[in-house]
Amino acid sequence: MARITFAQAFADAVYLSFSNDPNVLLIWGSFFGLSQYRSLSDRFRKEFPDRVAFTPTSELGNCGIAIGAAIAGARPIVPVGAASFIFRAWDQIQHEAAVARYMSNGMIKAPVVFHMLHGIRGGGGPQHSQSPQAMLWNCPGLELVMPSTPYDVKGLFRAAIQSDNPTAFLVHPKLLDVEGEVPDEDYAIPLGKADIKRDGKDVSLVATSLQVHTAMAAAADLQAMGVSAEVLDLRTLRPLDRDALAATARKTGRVVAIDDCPPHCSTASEIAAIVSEECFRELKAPVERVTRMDAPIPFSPLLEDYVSPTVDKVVAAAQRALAYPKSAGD
Amino acid sequence: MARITFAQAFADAVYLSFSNDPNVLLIWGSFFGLSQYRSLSDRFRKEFPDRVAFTPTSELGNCGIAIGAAIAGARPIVPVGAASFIFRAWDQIQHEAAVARYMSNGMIKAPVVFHMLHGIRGGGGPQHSQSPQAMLWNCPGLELVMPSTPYDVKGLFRAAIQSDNPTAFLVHPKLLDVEGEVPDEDYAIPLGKADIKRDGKDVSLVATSLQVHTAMAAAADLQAMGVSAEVLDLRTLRPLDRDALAATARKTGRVVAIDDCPPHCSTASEIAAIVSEECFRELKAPVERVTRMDAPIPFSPLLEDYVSPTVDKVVAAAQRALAYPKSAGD
Amino acid sequence: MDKGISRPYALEALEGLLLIRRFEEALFQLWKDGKFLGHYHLYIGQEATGVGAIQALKPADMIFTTHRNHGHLLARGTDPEPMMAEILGRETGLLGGRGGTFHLADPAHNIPHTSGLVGGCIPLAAGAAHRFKSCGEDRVSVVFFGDGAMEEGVTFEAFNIASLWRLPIIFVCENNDPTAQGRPANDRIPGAIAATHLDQIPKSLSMTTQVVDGADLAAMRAAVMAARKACIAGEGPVFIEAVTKGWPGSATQWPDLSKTGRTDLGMAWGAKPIPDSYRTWFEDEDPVLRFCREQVAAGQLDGETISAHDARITQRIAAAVERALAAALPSGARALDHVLAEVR
Amino acid sequence: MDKGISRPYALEALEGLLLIRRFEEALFQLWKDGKFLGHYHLYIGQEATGVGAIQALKPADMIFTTHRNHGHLLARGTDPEPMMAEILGRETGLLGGRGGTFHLADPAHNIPHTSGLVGGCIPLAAGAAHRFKSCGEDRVSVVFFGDGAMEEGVTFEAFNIASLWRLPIIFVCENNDPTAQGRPANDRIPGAIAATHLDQIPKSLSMTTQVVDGADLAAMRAAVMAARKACIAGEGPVFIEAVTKGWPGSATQWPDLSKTGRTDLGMAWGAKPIPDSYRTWFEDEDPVLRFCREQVAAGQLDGETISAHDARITQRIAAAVERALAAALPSGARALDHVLAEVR
Ligand SMILES: Cc1ncc(C[n+]2csc(CCOP(=O)(O)OP(=O)(O)O)c2C)c(N)n1
Ligand SMILES: Cc1ncc(C[n+]2csc(CCOP(=O)(O)OP(=O)(O)O)c2C)c(N)n1
Ligand SMILES: [Mg+2]
Ligand SMILES: [Mg+2]
Repeated sequence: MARITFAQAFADAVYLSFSNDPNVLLIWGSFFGLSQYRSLSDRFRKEFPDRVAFTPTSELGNCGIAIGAAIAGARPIVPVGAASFIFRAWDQIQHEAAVARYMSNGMIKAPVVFHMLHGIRGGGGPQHSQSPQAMLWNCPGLELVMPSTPYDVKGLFRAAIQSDNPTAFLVHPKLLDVEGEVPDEDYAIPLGKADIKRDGKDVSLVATSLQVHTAMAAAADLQAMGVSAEVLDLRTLRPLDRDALAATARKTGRVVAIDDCPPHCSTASEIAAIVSEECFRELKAPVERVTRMDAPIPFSPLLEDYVSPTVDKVVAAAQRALAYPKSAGD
Repeated sequence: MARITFAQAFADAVYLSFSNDPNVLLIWGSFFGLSQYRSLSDRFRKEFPDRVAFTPTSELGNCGIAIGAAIAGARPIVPVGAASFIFRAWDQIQHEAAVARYMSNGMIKAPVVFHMLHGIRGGGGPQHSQSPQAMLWNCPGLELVMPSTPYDVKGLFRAAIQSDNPTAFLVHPKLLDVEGEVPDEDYAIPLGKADIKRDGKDVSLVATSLQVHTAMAAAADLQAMGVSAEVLDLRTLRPLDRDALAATARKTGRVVAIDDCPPHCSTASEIAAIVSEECFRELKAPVERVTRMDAPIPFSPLLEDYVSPTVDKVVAAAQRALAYPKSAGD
Repeated sequence: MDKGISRPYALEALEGLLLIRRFEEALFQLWKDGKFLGHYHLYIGQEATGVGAIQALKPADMIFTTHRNHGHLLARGTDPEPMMAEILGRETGLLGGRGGTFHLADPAHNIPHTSGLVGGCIPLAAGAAHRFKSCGEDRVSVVFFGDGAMEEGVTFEAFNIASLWRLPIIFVCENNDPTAQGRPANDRIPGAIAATHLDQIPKSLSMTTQVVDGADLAAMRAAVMAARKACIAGEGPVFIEAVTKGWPGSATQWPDLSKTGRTDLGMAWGAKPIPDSYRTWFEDEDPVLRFCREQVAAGQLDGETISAHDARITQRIAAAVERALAAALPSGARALDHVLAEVR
Repeated sequence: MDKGISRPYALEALEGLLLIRRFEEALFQLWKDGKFLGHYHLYIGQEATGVGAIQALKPADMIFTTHRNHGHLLARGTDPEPMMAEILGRETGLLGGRGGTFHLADPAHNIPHTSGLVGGCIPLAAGAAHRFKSCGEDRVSVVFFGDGAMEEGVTFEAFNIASLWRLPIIFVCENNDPTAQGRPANDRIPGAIAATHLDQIPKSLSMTTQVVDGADLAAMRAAVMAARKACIAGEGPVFIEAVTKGWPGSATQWPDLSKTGRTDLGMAWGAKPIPDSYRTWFEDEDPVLRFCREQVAAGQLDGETISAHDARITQRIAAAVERALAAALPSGARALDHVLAEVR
């Protein structure tokens, strides 16, 4: 067990995957964006040169190559860089990777890990700040993993690379230097198991990826106001831990769903819909959604902040849920 | 006023748009798929040959060309054929068309109409049955229009082509031969005005496009069971008529949202989330979602039917909503 | 390059050609009879391309194809019955009825996945080649696609990567519309390509290319054999443009068999007169008649042998149709199988 | 093709070159001082391409550019102050702070929209050309993009359409990495292209092409002038590859001005000795020094004139920086403006 960064834990997981399985291939891109952690990938580049291929800037072709290699028996990883770029490869992911197993009646599989850096990153502007998780959750056949901690990224990546399904593995660049305790040994966290990152009883904050940290900060603020907030990290959206989601909603009766996707048809909308279905009677207030606003992401910081989910907005949403009157007359 | 098909009303609207505005251009594709209505487009092809350009099979380039022409002052229509093909052009629509106005601080505009044939069409299989409306609603900056009747398609197309925003104009191929009364003269239906297609008091069925007809058939079945169902056709998703949605939910207290997108982060999820927010107190049952199941669309008819939203599923959902016990003890 | 073809291979080729022709003719009839719905694409007129190319491959080689795939599977040895059943949406179909005509595939014969999107399989095939190369396996990947796929950016991207990485892949572009190049798109729907010769595009990416008469089975076979050798030798990808004249029944939208009718092979050896309508088709272009004519002329096969094969194959197809029609549709409840693999 | 350039044009060109160089140097300093965050791209080393090309255009022509856009706007006459303000995210920025360095645009000067995605503007520019052509206007569309954009399928698609439709568009590919072609991608990150010469690709699509020394301002100007003429005459698109040696400060990730330092123009006319480090850059490659050196050698401009211009421009940029820094950040509440136009 050592205290390491998210980036280091991620790199360790990729390295372990290369070491443990000769079928793992890397269709080169960028794991760590332009961050200081870029050099972490030198290790697997140097140790497994025959399994690392450098690609042109051609996202659709690169993802297609990975899917084809997977169909032929490999387990490729494609780090596409900013999640925005995945829109160039949308067709191959939706129409080939996600349907390959189904369409073949279970005869073939396409176990690619599509890794991308999603979300509002600070100055990314309208074209480098995309969060495609809502759109990807709307695509049957695709696993969707959104780790929030060093421990989780290692275990979830190990599960994703071993899974026989294509997986979108989304990392927020602001997570890369988050530190945490990570076991030295190999382990996998089963996909579809949510994690209570903080226990609470008054209100449930439900999130993934970076927004788990927004939720944790909001929970600390709420604590100072005498409110006990539970933070549920869903960790993976497909498969979804519906039981854990329903359990926290039942426990507190008040749910705030946080996401940095645009609001309509966001993951927060889906969480709201599921919670309302599962716990209609137990809910004491409508599910609050804290998402990116329905606007492109502007470059300038105050503008960016205004449209982003923030700690203050989560605190305010929790307060609204807590203040929701028991009956119309209250 | 004449009784004509949806396809004819659509063709009339396109023809009127060409006649009334010299800036209207057609970046050729297919309005009517392979249906018998293909020849309806001969009229504008022949009368406005200088404004009709035939494209290669290159969706990303074609949509980009249309967006660029729009930025330079045109009002192009791009019929991309099956909505599935739009995934090839995803990047240009999301990253260029939808953000152009915003990023320029309101100085430029990109008024393209992207027309596509969406949905489960009968034998379309995994790659020709896509319904991208949920993903498109998750894209800020894009209008989203989903007509259900001959009257609506004419008026909504006329509004879409005159709007200064980029618009996704989704038509279900099964609507093409639906008949209805359509005024001969020119008219526009403002975007963002829902339409009550059937008055009712016990339960609200909320839908767009072809699913409005599923809802109408379900309402007829429910009528026979003594249930009065209201059918709300949202007609456009962005802008959304939130008032009309809240009003029907308040009126009946029971809502079934119908969509042929996959379930997670679907338009039905968004409707459920909004209704729960707006009418938490007034809801007598959780919002029921009837969507395509979380699977690719299989080719064979019984398989296809199984995963599709159907009249029977809508009736069953309405019945569940109606049977929902008043309190936990009921 | 020896274009000759010995008797066993000629018989094998004949089998493939006739299987395809009779399969497609039967399929057209099923469609006319309303036995299945939706859009479909016949391989009539291109049989020699698929049969010749696939004869040059080894069983371990992997094949990817398009919406116009029937001929490739039959040439590879896939049983026509589950193919027909798949097109009819039956439980006994190759894919249990999930794919239909657009997506016929046969993993057991190394045809793992067929995309119905123009150009969709081209990067997939390059990916398979990448896998073979990185494992050091002596296998090639082959992808068949239409001239229309040259218009899609994904094709260009896959060409570029294949050439950069020197992948063992053979790109077979089946140009069934050879008059379309270099013409403004306005002359035709859908689209066109600005190259005056399709092979200029892969050439610009430093790829080895060859233009072959796609109706000449022996030439196709020889070209793919040579390409395969080059791939295995590590010389990188080869692009083959297989040019065929469009079959008169290739209507813009729906195939129309009524124009040329069920093929009477007797036209190949004078047992049946050639009609005036579509004379050039029957005399020069139809690749099945051409193969039979050449074999008879060379004295390697005779009309009797060919007719006997034809009768057997026609009978086999008829039986396949009958059994496929008799099979059940898959029941709805199976629809959720195989969306995701079980988590291990 | 006359490569000469008269004194008024030479002075105008000098203005553009120095504006760009001093702007980019100032910008680097701002970044070093932590005045703005994020990734950015300098145009140092490519100034002669942008200035020469844009000098050949008319005001009504439309320009599209990329992530490396600063030089194109300055060459077009955009005021440096709102450019700097935009990069600093200020309210007074060209786009009110919505775009930042990736997206600098200036609709008033017919640079309507800048994509930061590789190849993103190429079909947009073709679309504008299509609009001009269908209106019968005598305008051309010009799009600047990097050699990396040749790897994207969208570029190929736009080339094909532009060629098929004979659109009045000039594709200016700024190849600042001329050693990358024809090499396996494994030699470098990111990627590469399998063509041994970039212009093979547009050539394969029947496009007129020309390779120009991008550091030779007069050559660029002449090439674009000729291309513009061809476009207006309806001869269809022209592809120009402008080749420049990479500026030593073009690090893979972040520009590094410390290598070549603030440019001392005296090196162009011997007033300042050329240092040993990066000698070839200063002696042969730096397009600003080269232009000054050639003008002085030809006797058209002298060191004094150039220095006077430089002092004025340096001062202008300093003032722009100062005012941009003093401007306010746009307040959050403006963030929802202009998402959608009001419905009419
Ligand atoms: C991405 C995509 N765009 C459009 C289509 C519609 N489509 C189906 S077949 C076809 C023509 C293909 O022509 P070609 O590649 O020459 O094949 P052929 O049918 O001639 O064998 C088109 C455009 C599609 N299937 N996929
Ligand atoms: C679609 C897309 N993929 C990847 C990137 C990341 N990216 C930014 S600049 C760049 C390299 C571009 O090289 P080139 O076009 O030669 O331009 P240069 O920076 O050399 O001027 C890349 C890959 C991007 N912006 N867009
Ligand atoms: Mg073709
Ligand atoms: Mg470059």
